[in-house]
Formats: sequence, structure tokens, C-alpha cells
Amino acid sequence: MANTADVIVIGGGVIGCATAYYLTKKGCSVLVLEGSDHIGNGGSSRNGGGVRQSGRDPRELPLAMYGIKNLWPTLSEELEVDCEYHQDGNLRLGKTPKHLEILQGLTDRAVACGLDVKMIDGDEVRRINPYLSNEVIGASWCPTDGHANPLTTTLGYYKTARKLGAHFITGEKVVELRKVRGILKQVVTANGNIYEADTIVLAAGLASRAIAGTIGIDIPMQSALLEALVTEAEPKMFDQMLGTAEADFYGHQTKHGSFVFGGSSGLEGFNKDNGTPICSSITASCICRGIMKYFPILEDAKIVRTWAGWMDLCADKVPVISKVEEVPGLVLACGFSGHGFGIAPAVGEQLARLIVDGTTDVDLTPLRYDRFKAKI
Amino acid sequence: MNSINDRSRYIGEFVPAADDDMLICRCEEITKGEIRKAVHDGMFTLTEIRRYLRTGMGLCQGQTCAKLVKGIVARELGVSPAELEPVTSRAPMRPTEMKVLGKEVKEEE
Amino acid sequence: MKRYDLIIVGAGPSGLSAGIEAAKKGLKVVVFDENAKPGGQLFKQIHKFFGSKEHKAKIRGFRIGEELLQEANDAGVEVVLNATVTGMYQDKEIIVRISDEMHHYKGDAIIIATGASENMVTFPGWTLPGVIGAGAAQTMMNLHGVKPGNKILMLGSGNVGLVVSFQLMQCGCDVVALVDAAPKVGGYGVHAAKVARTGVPFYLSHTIVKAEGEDHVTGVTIAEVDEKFQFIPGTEKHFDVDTICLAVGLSPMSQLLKMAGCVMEDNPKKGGQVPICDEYGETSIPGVFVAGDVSGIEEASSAMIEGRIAGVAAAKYLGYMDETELKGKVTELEHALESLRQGMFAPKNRGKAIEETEEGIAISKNLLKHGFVADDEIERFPGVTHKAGIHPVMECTQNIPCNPCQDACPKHCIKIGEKITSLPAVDESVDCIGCGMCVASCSGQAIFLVDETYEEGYATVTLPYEFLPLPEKGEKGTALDRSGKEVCEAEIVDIKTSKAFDKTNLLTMKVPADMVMKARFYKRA
Amino acid sequence: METRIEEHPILGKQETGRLVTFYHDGKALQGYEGEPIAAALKAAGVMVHRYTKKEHKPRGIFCAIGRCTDCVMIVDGKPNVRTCVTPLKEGMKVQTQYGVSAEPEK
Repeated sequence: MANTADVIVIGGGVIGCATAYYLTKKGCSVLVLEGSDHIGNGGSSRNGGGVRQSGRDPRELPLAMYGIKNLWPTLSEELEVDCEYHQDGNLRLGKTPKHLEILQGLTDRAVACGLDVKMIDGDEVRRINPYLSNEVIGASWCPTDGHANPLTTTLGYYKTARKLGAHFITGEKVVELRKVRGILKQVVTANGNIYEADTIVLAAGLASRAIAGTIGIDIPMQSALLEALVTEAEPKMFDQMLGTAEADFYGHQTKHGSFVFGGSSGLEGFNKDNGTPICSSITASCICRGIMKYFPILEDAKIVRTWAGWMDLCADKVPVISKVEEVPGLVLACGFSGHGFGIAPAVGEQLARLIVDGTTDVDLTPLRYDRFKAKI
Repeated sequence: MNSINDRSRYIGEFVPAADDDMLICRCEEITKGEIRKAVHDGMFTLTEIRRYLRTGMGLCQGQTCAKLVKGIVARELGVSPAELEPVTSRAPMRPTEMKVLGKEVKEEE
Repeated sequence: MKRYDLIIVGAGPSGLSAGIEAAKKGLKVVVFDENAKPGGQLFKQIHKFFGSKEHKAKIRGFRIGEELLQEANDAGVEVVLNATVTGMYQDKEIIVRISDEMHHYKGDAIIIATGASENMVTFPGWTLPGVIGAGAAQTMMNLHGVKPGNKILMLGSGNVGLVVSFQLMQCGCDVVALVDAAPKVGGYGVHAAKVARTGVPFYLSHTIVKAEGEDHVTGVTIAEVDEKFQFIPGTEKHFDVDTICLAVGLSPMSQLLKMAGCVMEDNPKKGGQVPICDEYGETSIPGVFVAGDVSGIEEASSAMIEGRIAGVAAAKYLGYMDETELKGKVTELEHALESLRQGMFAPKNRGKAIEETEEGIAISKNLLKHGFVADDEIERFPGVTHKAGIHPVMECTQNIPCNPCQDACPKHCIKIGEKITSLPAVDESVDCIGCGMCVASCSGQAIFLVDETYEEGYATVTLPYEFLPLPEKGEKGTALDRSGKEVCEAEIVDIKTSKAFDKTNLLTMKVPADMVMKARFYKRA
Repeated sequence: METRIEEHPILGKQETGRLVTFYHDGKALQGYEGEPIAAALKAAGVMVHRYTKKEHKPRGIFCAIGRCTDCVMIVDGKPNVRTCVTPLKEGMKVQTQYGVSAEPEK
């Protein structure tokens, strides 16, 4: 088994797989090392599937817009899997004047970036989605947002990259980055294996912090345990992606007919775990109560599965997507803070451009690794 | 378990079989052929098969097909079924209505 | 949050047994079960159990369930039914669905006794209505009083397939064939023999080619398979059936344990994924124990003992007894468990080809291949003897852990000895009084009373009979041999029913003298 | 042929609830109150509980203990109800389920 490649990607999540795919397409030899036993085992397979622009920080919004314009529409064909991409809009719902205020702020900032998003009132919300309760008094509406299936998308990138020759190894947990003659070169794993490349992409989610630390780079991020749930299949109701100003739930109805909803109990970041992303006993119930306020009609929908996942929450809640000048050869793509899935195709494609062509179509400067400064 | 799994290792070509249209996952109506094909697409773990095809993600949550899927994947990979890590179990163990799941009771002593 | 000393999930044989032991030591115990009735699978088991007298042998499964439940109530165990444990979380917290609410409880100790689920096999048409699990058949007929079908093919010759086939006939269904891909019968020979003698053909090294029918099963085709389980062309056989019953093994239902984070292993000898646990059933999470099928597929008798071990271990864990008391109790229970794990069907012997009994007698090949002992094989077993006048013939030919017959005989003419798996032998120095207690006591229905010198040219055979309607005295019908083949005319000369026989009726039929070692079942005209 | 077991050699006469009327796809049937819907349907000779979503194939009772979820039907308007573990009530409306709804897909 070859232990050298042009590029080593650390992390077999959607970011790592997409990056591997676009790099391979550009003719690079790529080796992907995934620490867990499964491809896409972190946030990639645990998120709510949003492919949104609205509600995003202006620093990452251009990536979202770029992906939705250029990559998502043809992704299923390109990857030869059904990514279940739907572009039927995003409603971010509000129930109180305070909520509307939050939504207005988000909307104003997005409009300034050129996004087609506007505030609508409760009646208009219910014209778009007649199942919503009267508690909803308004929403931000972005018609070009949508959702996709994170599982098939992640595994689709993996499948296609693998088919094109990218080399994936799972169960190979990276523990150290090492220099050779002063230049970053080696990746050392817990199994004692050493792999070599001139370019190393660190896309290992939360684990990225410890790995980057071995080469003297720190990315300020922490874990927060998020939970999600899915219902049995229901007759087709709506196609929009949903979120709320209060962030009490988000989600959509899948092609399969089930509803995938994420949410929170308010104790995220403080929940304890047992070393695996285990659900807490109180969150799923809380998410259900949250959803029923918006969708009383779903009260009889049966939950068949709940799960949890850690997000890699960056200090300023946007990712680090950046070359590291002080460690030539190191490229960071981590800290996606719970909203990396929708921008993953754009991130993968732009990283490939950055690595191979030395330039990008989207300005990634605001997402640099060295942006973190003390407040005064 | 975290054992090294080289996803580029050769597992032979996908050879169509007479019973490829046999239904395996009764809930999601996934066939043996789809499962075998997925293995050749690189889905080497039961968790990946589940996420890729939805086997065991239906109403019964894999209570009927888990062992069947395991056997098929193991044979395709040329390993013993016991070597394949079963998928994670997830609450609730039985489908539960939102209005019920949302109604928590914490009795006092 | 409400906290118990001990929460038990599953009110089957192991869960109830665990609860009883723990409550006796003073623990506050609750048992949750998702079903409307407690007892797990016990209430579907209408046959008499094997084992030793101390461990409920010759008692029917559902009665064991009733006894356990009574014992649990007496010990103060709280049993909550229609209570589905939907999840197990950190800090030994569980969530239970009770009617339309989710209740949170914590236990200082938890015993998971969720039992097993059925394995399935696939064949074209296996999703058609009419293809059902053997457990479904038992549930329908023995709990709900509804026949699962009229003409039924059974796939699987393990104990479940054999026992359920017999139960199907007891409720009036016609079992047209018993099929297994394996080359030999998987379950106890005595269970097979009681099915075979009623005329059910056994097709070993056969499996289902396809189930037929549009909206539901109307027929089935089976065919012979070679050593590699591939169909042999030209061996297809068709049966008109409305139901196909699948009894192809069980898997531990260990999902809650995995969810809670217990270290698991995949152990084919235990039937699938089980938690790694110590000799007391304690898993990798301190205070979380397992008992019964969830920790490895065995019989209900073993499950009850495992439950008791886990119950006392939980009591020790919570400081209700000391190490010495624990050791004392467990040693005794483990001794009993060990005795149940002996014999040809012991877990350690799974997959082994056993050629001879412990006594050195060659195993009946015909029994393994066709479900009954051949005429030229039966005489070599110690329970089969000849003498003038009435005497027992015990067609017990495999070493299984069972000895009620020994205690049943008021004259002590049946000897098994210290080793519970030994084949029963007749003490020919003692005279049989023909009371029939041994016939009714044999869980395998393998004991017959014969009187080879009943009258000139005729003999009698007394056999266990658990079907309705009961024949009448004086009625004439047909005697069937061990294979179910009609061999001669038979006249019912006596019918004994007694409370002591517990629903096993004793039919005495008169047959020509030369048929005395052949005639083993009675078919009404 | 009679599917109810009137008298069982071991279990004797079955204890039953009150005989009640319920409706299967609009047709009045009788069953015992409290028994699983599936048992009442089986006794009435109904084999098909639903047709699947993708292949439109018939399904009925399979595990009978609430695990396999193959026997689900629309009960009083609610889809995906496990009929093998849901007790029968007087006047219940039980419908064949097509995919996840009460109407066959066109």
C-alpha cells in the first residue's frame, strides 16, 4: 500500500471526501485518512441537511452562494448518487417580535451581500407552507435555499473519489504531523504508520485541533453535542428547508417522506458524554415539543430514531479554510461550527483550486486561521 | 473497533447474481443486488451501507434485516460476519409519536 | 427523578427470576415489559419443560410463567406492563413509554433481560402475507386463540421449529412438511419424534425455493440442497399451503446495551451480538447486568437461573449481601446452570457432530435424517426392554438434561442416576404397575407403556396424547408407526386423564402383537 | 374454515372479550374487544394489511409482536399503526395502507 501521495487529507467527512474528489479530478494523487471506522462518521452524517445561504455569516456566505449556483444543481449527476437536492427555499420562522428582529438583522446583512432574501408575514409563510401554526408571525424567506441528503452526498463524494483513484483508509487515526528537514511532510497515525505528502489538508472536525497542535498551530474551537431525530415516512407535505429564529429546531421532509429535524435542549456544550456522541435523555423530547409548536399537525408522526453529533464550534462560529503560511504545506478546513454541510461542495472545490492552482474563485481571506484576536 | 481498513483493496468485480432482486430490507425495500453493488462502490461497513441505502432505517429500524445484510456484506468482502461491527442502536426502541415523546414525566420519590 | 435500587427490563423468565432474588434480599425492584402479559415467551410455551425437578421440569411453560409471576408478587417485585423501555442513557437512566407518556427513571443497578428476536431467511416470495415467524404462529395460536393458517409448512428443525409444529397440530392446523437446509435435525430428537409419528414428513437437506401466491401464500416449492447449500435441480417438490412458518434461530436483542455504551462482542456461539460480561452477568458498565437470551441464546430453563444469578449479583453490588453470601448463592446456581449446559445440545457442543451417546451407544442416524428412530435402531437404547406384562419403553436416545421420569415412577423402576443427561434405564427387577405417571411426566413424550402379552395375538401400547377431540373407549382407528406410516388397525381400550398428568391424556390402544414395537401413534378413523 | 380455536387441548377454552363490530376498508367485521387488530383480521380471513411504497407488494402479519412493523395499517385515520399490538376497539376503522397513505398511488 502506497504511503505517499500528492495530498494527504486527514478526515473522511464530507469536507475531506469532497476535497479528495475535486483534487483527484484535477489529477492529484490523494490519500484520505479517516480515524473512525466509517466514512462520514462525524457531523457529515448527523446534520439536518440544510443547503442554505440565508442565516449565514457574511464571511462564509459567498461560499454558500457559489456552491448553490455552481455545484449543487448538478451534483447528483456528477456523483452518480441521488443527493436528494431540493432548491425550494428556506423559511426561518419567528413567533415573537424579538424573533422578527433577529431575522430582520440576518436578512439585512444577507441582502447586502447580494442574496435574494426577504422578510414575509405569517399569512405569506402559511401560503408557502400551509402546515405551519398560527403561532408563526413571520419569517425570512430565501427561495434559492434548499436541502439535500447528507448521507448520500458524503458517501457519493467518497464513492466517486475512490472510483477516480483517491485512496481511502479508515480506522487510521492521525496523531501527529511531522516535519522532515524543516518542512511539513509526515503524517503519523495511532497504529504507528507514517504517510508522506507535500500538502496536508486537515479536515478532521474537532480532532483537527489536537492534530494541528502537534505542529504548533491552534484553532480555537470546542465541542458541542447536537441532537437530531427522524420520523417515519409521511405523505408528502412540503419541500422547504426550515429553521427558526430561536434555533429551537431546523429540518425538512426528505424524499423518503420522513422528517429530519435537529434541535437543542439549551444545554449543548455542557452535556456530558461517554466518549461517544450519546444522546442525552432530555433532548429529543424537547425537540418534539419545539416542533409541535410550529407543526401541530405532526403530533402523531412517530419518531423512529434519534442521534447526536459533536460540532466543531469555532470561537467566532465560522470555519477556518486556509493555508498556513508559517507551516508551508498545511491547509486547514475545520471549525465548521455546525453548518458545514451546505458549503461542503464549494469548500472542496475551492480547496482543490487553492492547492493546485494557487488561487480561488471565492475570497477565503475572512476565513483565515490567524484571524482570531483578543477583543481589546 | 477502529481497525485499519484499506478501501482500495481488491475485493473482486461486481458479478450480477440470479438472486440480486431478492428483497432484504423489508421496510425500505432494498434488494440483495443493491447491497452487493454498494459494497463494490466502497461501502465496506454496515454503517455505511445503512447510510448509503437506508437498509435498517425504516419503521422497524433493522430488527429484521440486520443479520441478513451483515451476511451479504461479509460474503461480498470475503470476511466472516462476526468481523463486521453491527450498526449503532438508537432510541426510541419502538416508533414513538411526537406528542408522546414530548410528554415527559419525572415522578418524585 | 424516581430511583429504584434495581430496574429490570423484560418480564420474561430471566427478568422475573432476577427480580425475585433481588427483592428477597430487600431491594426495591421494578420490572418493565412492553407486552400486555408478563412471562416473555413462557406464556406461548404450552409444552412441558425439560430439566430437573428443582428447576421446573415437566411443568408447562405458561404454568412456569404463572408460578414465577406469583413468586415475584409475593417477593414484592413491582411489574409494570405495557411499558416499553425506549432508551437507556448515562447514569443508568432509562425512559419508559407508559400509555402516552415518557417516564424517566434511574436505577442504582439495571438488569437487561430483553430476550431474543427471530432470525429470518430469504427466498422469493418471503414477504408475502402468509409467510410468518414461528414466534408469530405461537403468539397467534397460544395467546390470541387464532389459527395461524390451515395448511402449513415449517422451515427449521431446531427446537422452536419442532415444538411449534407440534403446537400447530394441537390447535388443529395441518403441518404438511418440516424442512431444514441442514443435513440433520437441529433440535431434540424426542421433539422431532413426536412430530414425525403424527405423519409430518421431514425434509432435511432441503430448503424453500419459493413461496407462491399473488396477494398471499397459496403454495410453496422446496428442493434438496447439496453440501454447499445449492439447490439440486430436479429435486423440487410442491405443496399447497396457506402458511409458511420460519423457525431459523434467534438472535440476542441487545440493542439497549449497545445504546448505553456497553462493550459488545459478536459471538456466533451465543447467537450474535452480546455484551461482554463477567460470570455474574455484569457488563462493562458497573451495575448494569444481563441475563437470559440477551446475553446468549439458550433455553428458558437456563435463563431463569441466569436471572437469579444476576439478581443476587445486583444485590451484592448494592451492598445487600456480602461477598461470602454471594459466592454461596452463586455456586449453587452455577452448579444447576452447569448441569443444564450438559449433553449433546450443550452450547459448547454446537456445531459438533456427535456420533455416540455418553453411554457409548451409536446415535440414531434415522432420527437425525428423518425425525424418528428406525425400527432396527430402537432396541439398542437402555430404556427399551422387553418382559412379560406391562412395562415402560423409553425411547429416549440422546443425552439431554432432563430427569423427571426418574422421580415419576412410584416404584422407582426408572433410573437416570446422578448425571442428569444420562439415558433412562429400566430396573427390570421392579414390577411396573402401569400407572402411566412416567408417560405423562416425559416432556419429550418418549415414554410408552407396552404390554406385549395383553391377550392372545394382541398387545397394548399406551401413549401420551395431547389432541382434541379425544378418542372414545372402544373406538377403532389406525395405528401409526414412528414415521407416521399407517401400520395396522388399533382399538382404544383405555383412556386415562388425571390432574397429575396435566392435560397429557394416556391412550391405550390394542394392536396386533407383532406391532407392539412399531405402533406409536393413534389416528382416528 | 374456522380460524378461531374454540377449545384447545392444553389451554382449554379461550377467554375472550366482548364481541364488537369494526370496519375493514368500510366493511363491517366482528372481533373481540381487546384482542390485537391483527388477530381479529386474521380470524376474519384478511391476509393483506398493506401494499408497500416502492414495489406495491402486499404485506401482512410477520412477527406478530410489534417488532417487524410489517402489519401496519391505517387505524382511525392514523398510518403506520402496528396492528399486531394494537387492541381492537368497538367501531374502529381499519384501512389497508398503500405506501404511507389510505389511497392507492396512481
